[in-house]
This record gives sequence, C-alpha cells and structure tokens, in this order.
Amino acid sequence: MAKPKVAICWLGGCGGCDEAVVDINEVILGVANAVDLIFWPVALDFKYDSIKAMNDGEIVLSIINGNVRNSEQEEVAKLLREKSQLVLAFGACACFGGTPGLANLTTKDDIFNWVYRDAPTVVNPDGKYPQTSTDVNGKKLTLPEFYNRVYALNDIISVDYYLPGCPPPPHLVIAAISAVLEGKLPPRGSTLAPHRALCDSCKRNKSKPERMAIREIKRIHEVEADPEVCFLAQGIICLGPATRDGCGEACININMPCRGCFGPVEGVEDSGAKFVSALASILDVQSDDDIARLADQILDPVGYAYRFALPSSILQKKTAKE
Amino acid sequence: MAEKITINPITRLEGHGKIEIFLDDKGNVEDAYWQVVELRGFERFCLGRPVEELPRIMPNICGVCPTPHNMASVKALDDLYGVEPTPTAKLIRQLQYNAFMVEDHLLHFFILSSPDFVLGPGANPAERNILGVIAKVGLEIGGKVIEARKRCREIIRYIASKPPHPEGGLPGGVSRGVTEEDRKWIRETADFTVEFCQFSLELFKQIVLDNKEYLNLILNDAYKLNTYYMGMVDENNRVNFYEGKCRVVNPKGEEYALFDYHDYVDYIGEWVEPWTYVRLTHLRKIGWNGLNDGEATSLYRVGPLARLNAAESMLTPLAQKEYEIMFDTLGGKPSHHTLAYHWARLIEALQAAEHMQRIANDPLLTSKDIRNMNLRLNKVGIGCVEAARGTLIHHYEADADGRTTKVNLIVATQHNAAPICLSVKKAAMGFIKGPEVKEGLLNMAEMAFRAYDPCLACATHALPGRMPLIVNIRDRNGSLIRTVQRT
Amino acid sequence: MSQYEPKLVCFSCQFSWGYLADEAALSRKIENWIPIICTGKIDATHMMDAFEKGADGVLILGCPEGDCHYQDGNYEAKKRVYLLRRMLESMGIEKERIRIELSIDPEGRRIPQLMKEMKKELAKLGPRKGSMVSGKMPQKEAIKAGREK
Amino acid sequence: MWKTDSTGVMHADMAVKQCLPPCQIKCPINEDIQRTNVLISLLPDEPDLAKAGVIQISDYLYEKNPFFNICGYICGICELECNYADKGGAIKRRLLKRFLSDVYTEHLKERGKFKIPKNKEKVAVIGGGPGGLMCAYHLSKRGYKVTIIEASERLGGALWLVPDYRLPKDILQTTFDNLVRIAGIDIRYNSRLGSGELTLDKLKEEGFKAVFLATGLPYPRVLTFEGKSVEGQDLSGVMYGHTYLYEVSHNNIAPDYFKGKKVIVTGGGNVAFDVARSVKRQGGEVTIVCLECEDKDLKDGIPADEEEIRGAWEEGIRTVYSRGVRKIAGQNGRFKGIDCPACVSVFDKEGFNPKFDCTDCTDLTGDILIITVGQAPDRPLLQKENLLNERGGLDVDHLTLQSSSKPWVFIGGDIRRVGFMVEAMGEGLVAAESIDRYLRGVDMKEGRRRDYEGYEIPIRRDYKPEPEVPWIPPENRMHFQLFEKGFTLKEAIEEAKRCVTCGPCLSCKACLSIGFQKSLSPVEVDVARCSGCGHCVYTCNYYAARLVNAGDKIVSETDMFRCKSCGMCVVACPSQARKMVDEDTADKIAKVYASLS
Repeated sequence: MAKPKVAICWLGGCGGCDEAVVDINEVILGVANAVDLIFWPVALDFKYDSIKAMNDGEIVLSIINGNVRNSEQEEVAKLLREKSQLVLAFGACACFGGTPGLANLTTKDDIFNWVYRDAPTVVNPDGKYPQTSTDVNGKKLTLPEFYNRVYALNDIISVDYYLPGCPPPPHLVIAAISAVLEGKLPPRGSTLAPHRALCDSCKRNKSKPERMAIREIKRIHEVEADPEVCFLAQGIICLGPATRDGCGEACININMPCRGCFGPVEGVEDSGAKFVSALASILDVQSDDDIARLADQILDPVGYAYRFALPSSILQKKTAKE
Repeated sequence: MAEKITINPITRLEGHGKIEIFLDDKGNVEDAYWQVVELRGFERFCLGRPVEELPRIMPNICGVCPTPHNMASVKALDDLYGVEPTPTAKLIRQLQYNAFMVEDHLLHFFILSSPDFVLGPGANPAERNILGVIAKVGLEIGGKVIEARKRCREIIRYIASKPPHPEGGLPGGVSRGVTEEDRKWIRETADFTVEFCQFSLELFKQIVLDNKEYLNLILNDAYKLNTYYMGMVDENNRVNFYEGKCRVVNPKGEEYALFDYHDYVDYIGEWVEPWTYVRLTHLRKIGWNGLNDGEATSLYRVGPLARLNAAESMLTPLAQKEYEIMFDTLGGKPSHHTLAYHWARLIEALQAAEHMQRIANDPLLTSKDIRNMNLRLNKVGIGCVEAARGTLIHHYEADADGRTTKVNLIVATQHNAAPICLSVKKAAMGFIKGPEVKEGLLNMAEMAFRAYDPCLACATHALPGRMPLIVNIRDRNGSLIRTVQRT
Repeated sequence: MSQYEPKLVCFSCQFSWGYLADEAALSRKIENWIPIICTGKIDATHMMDAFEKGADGVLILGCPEGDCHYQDGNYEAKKRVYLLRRMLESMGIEKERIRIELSIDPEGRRIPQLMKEMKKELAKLGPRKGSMVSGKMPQKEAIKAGREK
Repeated sequence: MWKTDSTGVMHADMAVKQCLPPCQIKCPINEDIQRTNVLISLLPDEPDLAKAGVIQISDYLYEKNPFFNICGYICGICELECNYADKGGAIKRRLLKRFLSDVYTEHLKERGKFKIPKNKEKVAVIGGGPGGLMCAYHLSKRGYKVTIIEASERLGGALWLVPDYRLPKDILQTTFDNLVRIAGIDIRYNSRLGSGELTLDKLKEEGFKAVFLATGLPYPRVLTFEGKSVEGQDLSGVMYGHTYLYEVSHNNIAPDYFKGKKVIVTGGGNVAFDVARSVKRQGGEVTIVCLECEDKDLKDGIPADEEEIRGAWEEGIRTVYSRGVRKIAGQNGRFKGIDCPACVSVFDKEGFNPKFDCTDCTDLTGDILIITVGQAPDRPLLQKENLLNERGGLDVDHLTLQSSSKPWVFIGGDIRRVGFMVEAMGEGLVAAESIDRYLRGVDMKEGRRRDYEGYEIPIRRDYKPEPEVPWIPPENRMHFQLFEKGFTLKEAIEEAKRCVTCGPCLSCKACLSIGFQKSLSPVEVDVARCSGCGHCVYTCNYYAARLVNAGDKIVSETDMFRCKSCGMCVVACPSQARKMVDEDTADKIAKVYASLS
C-alpha cells in the first residue's frame, strides 16, 4: 500500500521548527522511509500546482509551523487544510502566535514607519514604502499583503492537533510522528504534550517553602539565581506554574526561568490571565502602596504572561472574531 | 493569475523570498530581482520589554542562526549595563558561539554546496543532493555530518538550552557554568570537529581544485562581483567572530575603514525599495548608487569570503595555512569570486573548531566565576558579532528602569541583499540565453545566490537537502512566460 | 456618541453589599449584577472574559478593608485588579475600565448609583478600541486566492 | 500465646472526632458560638430592624441553652480559649450574648410552650440549680414528665448568690419562670431530699423511673490550716461568704451594714470577690487575703477572673496575696484579727495542699472576717443514700454520671465537681442524655466519648484590637445596679465582625441558613492537572490547601474540614486543577455575560 503523504510547511516562522524536525537526527531517516514527504519547502522541491491538483484529504498529515501575518501565508494554510486529513499546528507560533505575536501590541503602520523611515540607518529620501505591487521600469513586481496583526493558525483554519514549544523538543516530535504513523492519536483537538504544568517535572519544585510568598520581584539580571531553588521562591518571575510541561525543562536546566513557550496547561483557556491571578495571589504585601510598589516591580506583565501566546489570548480572540 | 500568489519558499530570516527574471525580446536576461517578501517587526514589538529579556526574544528572528542573535543581544546588554563579562563567561559564550559556527558552516557545505561540486552543477538533480554526495564519497560521511551537527548542538543545549532557540546569556556573564566532568566530552567534541573540518577541506581540494572545470567555474566572471567587504577583526586584524572592530576593504583590498561598531550608523545605510521588504544596506558615506558593482558602487559584502577579504589573517594556525592556500589559488586578495564563499566557509569552520579546542582546554573554563554583577545601566547598548552569514548588529536603548525604548537591527542577509540581487542577475545573464532554460543552467544561476547561504539556505540543513527554487521568467511586458522549477 | 451606553459588569461581595435587600428584587433593578460570596473569588479570567463578551468596564464592590469574612479576599481582589490593570493598559484597555471599591452597603442602595457614576466615566472614554490592534480577519476555511485558476 | 486465658480482644469504645472552633470546645455545652457571631455581624444597624434578627438568633440558642441570656452576664469561659486572645484580645462572646439577652429576656414571655406530648416516663430532678434545670429542660423536651424537687422556695440555686451588680435578680426570675412554663416542668418547692420522708427509694415508689441528683454544695467549707480546722470560726464577727451572699440576695442586710468597719475576706475565688465587692458596697473597708499569688499564669495563681480582680482593685479593695490563716484572734468573744503566714505553695501533684513559711507572718486586724474558701456537699445524706464508694468519693461513671449502686440514679453538677455554672449545665445535658438512654434501654456509652480538634486562628494581614468595655467608674458604682454597660447594636456588630470564624463550615453553616450559599461546596483537586506549584497553599488562610508527596511528585490536596469554600485557591491555581463542587458562581457569571452581547 502507498505510504501516507505528509507535508511540512512553515508560515510566519523562524525556521527553528524545521530545525526541530531535523533535530530528531537519525530518526528522520526512518520517518523519511515510512512516509511520502510530498512537501517540505526547506528540504524539497515541490510544485505548488501539484498540491492544488490533489484531491481534498489526499494528504494524510500537514505539519504547519509559524503564524499567519500575510496573505501568502493565509493562502497556503487554507490550501493545506483543504488537502489534508489532519493538520498539526507545530510550535508556539502556529499554536498561539508565538513571540512575533507580541507585534499585536503595535500596529502595521508603526512597524513600517520605523523600519522604512525612522530607523537610524535608513536612507529613504523619497519616503518609499514596500508595495504589494510595484512597477520597476515597466516590470511589475509583487509582494504579499502584510496584515495588521498576527494570527494563530486556528484563527485561520481549523486545527486537529497541537504540538507546542519553541521549538517542540525532539522526544515529543518523535512521539507525535509515531502516533500518526501507528494511528494512535488522541481525540481531535488534543495537544500532544503532557497535561500538567512545568512544575510537575521541575526538579526545583521540592525546594519551595511550605508557603511561598513573594516580597520582592527580582529580574533575571539583578540576581545570581540559586540553581537549586524554585525561581518564584527567589522572587524571579517564572511562567512554569502556568505553562504546560514537556519542554524537558530546557531553560530551567541552564538556570533561566520559564517564559511559557509551551502555552497554557490542559484545559486552561488563557494562561496569561491565569498567571496574573496566580502571581497576584502570592504577592505578600502589607498595604495599597505596597501592592503598587511590588506590582510595579513586574516591569512588563504582558511581556511575561503572553511572551508566546498573545494572539490566542482571550482579548485577542475577540479581535480575531471581528 | 494564480501564479502571482505561488508561494516561493526560498528565504528564511525575514521570511520568504523569490526571484523574478525578466527577458528582453531576444529572450536574454534583461533584469532579475531577488525579493524578500516577509517582515515581522521585531524592532517594534520589543519596545517596552525589559531589556534583559531581549536575548531570549531575539533568537526568534531566525531559528536557523539563533545563536548569533542571542549573542549579539547579550553583548548589547553588556554594553547597555557597562559591564565586562568575566573571563570564564567569555570563554563559555565563545564555546557556544564557535560550536554554532562549526555546525552551521559544515552543514551548509555538505548539504547545500557539496552536491554541486561533488556531483557537478549539471548532474541529474535527482541525485544532486546530500544522498548523492554520500553515495559518491561514502556513507560514513553522511553519518559524520549528522554526528558533527548533533555533538555541536549538544554543547549549545548545555550552555544555552534549545539550540533552535537559545535562552542563555545575561549582562556580564552567562546563566550556567561548565563543570570539570563535562569538560571531558566538550573537549572530545572539539577534537572531533577539528579533525572533521580538516577532512572536509581536503575533500574540497581533491574534488574542486583538482578539477579544472570546477576551478574555472569558481573563477567564472558570471560569479564575480566587485564590491567592498566587511568583517570583524581583532587588534591584529585577524578574523574574529565574537569581538573586535569592523574592517571594510575596498574592491582593491585596501582598508577603507576600520571602525568601532558603535559607530555603525555613520558607515552603514539602509536603502528602501518598494519591491522588497528587506532594506538594502550600503556604505553610507559613499551613498546609494543602485544595484551595480562598477567603480562607483557603494555595495559591500559580508560573510565568510568577505571576512577573509577584510582581515589580514586567521585567528588559529591551521586555519591560517588554509587561508594562505586559498588566496594563492584564487590569485590574491581580495577575491571577488562569489563561489569562493564555500571555501572560505570551510576555513572559518576550521578556525571555529580550533578555537573550541583551545577553549575546551582552558583551565579558566570551569571556574565558578561566571557573572559580573557590577551593572551600571546606560542609555544605549550596541552588540555586534560575526554571524555565519555576516556581520550582525543589535542596537538597543532603554529607559531608567531598563525598559526597551529603541531597537535597531542589521542582519547579515540584509548586508548581502543587494549583492545577492546583483549576483543573481549577473549569473542569470551569464547562463540563461533564450527562453529555453536548461535545469543545469538554472542551477548555475541559483548557485550564485546559494553561495551567500542567505540564511534561507541553511534551512536546508535537512535531508534529502535539495535547494528549492522557483524562478518566474517574464517577457518584456512583464507577463509570465514560464515558471521554472527543478524537478 | 451621545446615545452610546457603556456596558458595565458589577461584582459585589455578599457579606457587605445588599445582603439585607431582597436579592431577586435588587437584581431586577440592577443589570449585569453578580453578587459573589467573596471578591477574592474573582479570577482575572472572569474580568478579561467580561471585556471579551462586550463589557466596557468591570466594577468590583468588595467589603471594607479588614472586614473580609474570608480574612483577606478583598485584598486579594485588589492585588489582582492592580496587576491586571497594568497588563490591560499595555494591551490598550484603559485602567479606568476596571474599578474596585471597598465599602459596605447592606441595603445595596448605592450599587446602581456607583454603576451610573462609572458608566459616566466610561462614556468619556468612549467604546473600547477592540483590544490593541484589530485586524481584518480572513474568514476561516473558504479558500479564495490560490485555487481559482 | 497469651499468658492468661484472655483472647487479646478487649472492648474499646470509639472516640468520635469532632472539629470545632476552640471557643466551642471550651464551652461545656459546645454552644454554636461561631454561627451566632456571623449572624450578629450581619444584623441591620437600625435597632428596630435588627430586633427580628436578634430574636431569630436567640431562639436558635435557646433550643440548646434555655438560659444563655444569664450566661451573657456571668459566663465568659469560651473567651479563655479564643484564638484571638493573643492576637489583640479574645472576642467578647459574653457581651455579645448579653447583647442578645438585653432584647431576648423581655421577649421570653412570648415564646410558646413545647409542642411535644409528655408521654414518656416520670423523671425526678433533685435540685433546681443550673445543672438540674438543664437536665429537666432537655428531658421534658424529649417528652418525659419531669418534676424538680427543690429544697428552697426558688429555682436557680447558687445563681442567686451572684450579686445584683453582676446579675440582676429580675433577669433570673423572668428566665426561670418562662423556662418552667415553656418546658412544662413540675416543681416541688421546699422539699429537701433526706428531710422527713423524702428518700430516693420513696421517689421510686412514687413512680419516678429515674433521678438526677444535682443538689450542689449547700454548705460552706470551714477554714483549715495544715489539715486542721482553724479555731475561732465561732467568734462573733466571723461569718461565711455563702451565708452572707444568701442574706444579701434576700435583702436581709442593711445597705450601710459595714459602715466604718474593717472587713477581712479570706479566699481567692470569684465568690470571695463577690463577697468583698458586696461588702464594699455596703460601706465596709475590705481586705482580701488569699493563698494564691498575683500572677494568674502560675500554677499557684489566683483563680478569680481578671475582671473581678480589676473591678475590686478599682473599687479600692486591698488584696493580700500568698498568705494563709493560721490563727483567728478574738477578744472577749469578738473577732479581732488573723495571723497570716506566707504561703509558699498551694498545689502539689496531689492537688490542693498548701505549704507555709511560719517564720514570715503578718497580723491583720479587723472587725469582721468573712470566710469564703469554698463549699461542701451534704455528705451524711449521700452516705445514707449509699452513693459513695469506699474512698468516700461519689460512686458514679464519669461519662454517663450513672450511679453504680443505684443505676436509676444519676449524679452531676457541683456535687460531683465544683465548677462554673455552665459546667453544671453541661452535666445536666449529659444526665439528660444518659437518662434517656437508660429509660430507652440502649447502650449508655456508645458514641458519646468525643475527641475534639480545635483550629488555629486563620491567617490575615491585620488582627483588630479588642474594644474597650465601658464600666461605670468606681466612684459612681457603689450600689447593686449593673456597673457594666452592654454592647450597643453597632458595637455588637463590630465585635461580631472581629471574630475570624476559626471553626469549620460544617459546625456553623451560618451562610447557608441566610441563603448566601446554596451549599458548602468543598474544593476538589484534579490530580491529573495539579503540578504541586503551591500557589493555593499560600492563598489559603485556613491551612486547608496543602502539598503532599505523591511518589516522587508533589500534589496539593484540600482538608475538607478546614476548607471554607471561599474559592481563593481556585483563582490562584494557574492550572485550573482546583474546582468547587456543585457551585453556581460560574453559571451566574455566564448568565450575565451572555446578556452582554
């Protein structure tokens, strides 16, 4: 029987997710044998038309990484959706919008003005901005439309499975791929990662005091963090409690606190909101002034709580629906 | 017209790219454009973020060369906080950095370039890939390539967590130190890579230099571009990836400028064209003179060949030998031969490997003194490193709370953007005659552009590793006569 | 702008607000009123949800400082509101859109009045500008460009 | 394997564990203190609006304690264990009850009789003091035909000896009259057990199926020194505190009876202080001499209440601590003074066994000596009824109060162990239960031994200081009117709010009874989600959320008894691993939000 057709595709990503696929090293050879990799721009030639020519659902699995920021990405996403039985949102950008999703804190105009006008190195006497279509001495050059905001993949198409992480770690990539190959997939809509929060597997979890309270917020550069002790217990913002486990504590291992690339814990809609609730509750403050003092030590709440997931936050979904 | 929205999966970094080639009546190439079609706006959405978080955000610019972004960012923080990293911290950072250079360069060479040389530019594309290379030079090489990548990335993981998204690095130091017991496997990895880089250079020489046809190809005018070159050098004008001053040499090879990267704004300008999202850098003092490599050109190139042109020697002995051999063979400095980037890349890989080896044996490596906590927040911080693909500059400003107020980034592929356009055009003109385009010729055009490894290419660090390319060929009215793809 | 009527959601602590009034009668008088056993029970998610569901503001009426039946629930709410406000501000939602008031009013007479006051404030702010950038949303599924040929 | 032929099996009765706030554990009848405090705190601050609420609360208390209003004047035993004691002062529970009393005592006459048909056996209660009354009330509530055999002409026993300035007589009268009416109890006044025909067997013949003997301690204890009675107690000018207070309660002593007289009172208990302060009010110049030392916290510390000591001191009563009485000196038949050696220790492991240092003596002269060193039971009677064991102690079971010699007789109250009024009431309650079991023929002990667990004070940012309790200044209170002003409605509400409700919801349910909550929804932890991050532990002010080791992992759990269902841990949980069982807040919110768009 024919090998299952699999497509791997990036949208607005950084290539790290493709690297992550390659990071399964030897295993990739086995996978390459088991499936018919019909579409992997980073690795393969492909004919765009050949995909359009396929029957709906002819592709068994499309692994899509990256978010959607322009018309081109939107179109690929929709095409692959139509041709694929399963779509796997691969990596934080596809699952929640990713770091570039923070761009939703600003506007397209603001970005253009800086990049093409205000940046110190810019030389742009005629104030030219990139156009979707330009005539260069009689020759028409086109560019895709740059949208006003970043979208997570499931804002654009329906997604069957999610594999979060920036990027997803090899062991989960392998697990996900074999799950598909062996047809051992959980119900649609599932996230192919553990259900609990990072603390569950964090070696520092046992180091916490019985009642953890924060009296001072410390920023990562301000202290020499104790590599054995819970970051929050040291007053260092760590997203671990509000972030899905599965990364293998990559950052914790190098003595850096979690920033939430695995997104919300199973069943939590908006990890940012939940994190604010949780963090506020362990602030040990004595007065209103104290609340202000301590909370203001948290320099950038949105940047911590939504480092990887702004476009899929409750409030962003709103604008997505509009 | 559906073709207009055909996805052109070429570039990474600031996203995708495509090449448009325009023919004149005779069907000869009149014009060619390489377009970067994506933009993400890191320079804006980083505003308001705590500045110390930037080294954890910037690697998302590129998951293929994230370590340079991480490192440039950390160095910008050292600068912003007016702090010198401890000697040990500096060693650890450079260990991570060189490990990255080795894996990135080697993989680019084997998976991307070697097929063209080992098998020949005109070889059947179906075999013209890493598998073909393995078939020809032996299976164990494929294994070694994967092994080299794996082992180098282990070092990165150890120091800075996820290799595609390093999260380490703090102003004045690193977040994690190296232990004595770990020094052992790190040293073994370094030794292994030095060996493998030497082997690779030998392979390159046998296959390419001992083959007139290939040598001529390298020296072919279609692959020649007379530009300035920029690269970072130490106080002895030796190639240095991690620190030093920026040295620019003119097309004749004479020093045009030797500047502290803090002054980059005086030297580097970014030209805006409406047909591409990438800003085209050029030498500001000369001024934008368009896409040309004539006398008046203000274009400069960066990356392996550029670095070697801009420097006077290599940092490490073995690499130095290779450096001399290369310029002798290519007829002196500077070399304008774009394909020589591949050779230069291997020589740099060797330097990186040797440097790793030196660090792995440095007694200071395992000291506990990995942070300099004596931080004094300044207003501005600028960091610069030599990324695999060329000079990378991160420029931050922050308010009194250390909140980011300004970000300006100049990334390698930007420096090369204009030259790439030019090279592609030249190569196209050189090889594509008439609308009947042979795949081999097309590949030759592509080779011009691939030589820069414009980051998108390193995305092909993957099996079976074939460079995808879509070229739209249009008549003088601009209507598309055909889209050529290698199949 | 004149006919613009801001939508307000009001949470109130049962131990201090309107506990002597007939709840049913009162809630007929006050729209979008949610009596809750302790304001410490209000999750940031609830507040964000309110905005997402179309509220222009959230008013939280807690019990007086030190009088919380559950010791410090009113204070918990304060901490949460303060932090959330700061976050929402950077997301383009003015801090005036969440207000917390710690006081007592067994009959609950002041609730409608407090809501009116806040609505006045909100009317000045005008309708909520989505949350930060709103984007033209490509509608799901329907594949347009890329296929017609 | 057993040396003897024992099976190794032995009946041990199960102790029923019950979690309560410490005040309710301290209270011998476990009154629902927390609940009342919560309800008082939610009263309207308009007196006439509040009245209905006060009556509602009081009715509930009355069910268990038909003279809680009296407790409101003289019983603050629960305050001794209040967690707040060392956080700013115990919650003034007594005054809160007195606040209720001020409204409710008046209202008592409107309270209807028990509806229960009196179709059960006849039971006699001997002694109409607090213990006897409590027993009678609860038996009659269960349908027994109860008769109180009272030696005197009034109910209340020793309560009458409490001076008016602490407990007005009309309160007592109203309370007992209504109690008898409401409970439908028969009373035989002026009939003393042992006098004339009246014996226990006689009562049996009369058809009483069970008897509760609660005759208290009718006789004053004589003054002794090193085991021997001190001579001179028969001198004129020497009297016993009890006799004195009895006469005072009958207004048999002229208001200025002690004018210009130096009066010495021996004894360190509350009764001694009642005596001293009454004497003071009748014009005497009073000195108290007690064995115990000044520091209440020491084992030999003075037993009288803080308030009594303070009151006496304010009123200019001098107290001589750590002195005994070795000799009572007289002159031609009249009392002249006492000779007081230093007391070096009052109690040893045997119990009360004072030691003196006779090299350190002082003489105190005075015109009158009032001996108030305790009371004694009617031993001869108990002997005659043969209720004593060979060691001369009462032969009763301490759990059931059942007499071993006469199983149909139950003995409790001061007669068994002298103590506070409410302790006697407690025994009355126990006796009622025992008699009921005895007459129904069920197991006397099963399920009765209780082992209480008290709770620590909940965590909060600031604890409030206790309110100042206003007393009439000493110069204006030299009369027998109440000198303590009760709480105003506002003060009562404030003080009730101060209570931090240490106890579990199960023993309170105040919020349910007023419809704040549909149910007590304990918090459940979904272990499939809990990562043991511990945020819940810090937010929980009741030590209900805690972390436990589960293999190599940590998870949180909820102590259902401690959980107050406030929901704060649910909010604090970043994993939504905590949720409240059948709880409607979410629906309420959803409903409102739905109406928004």
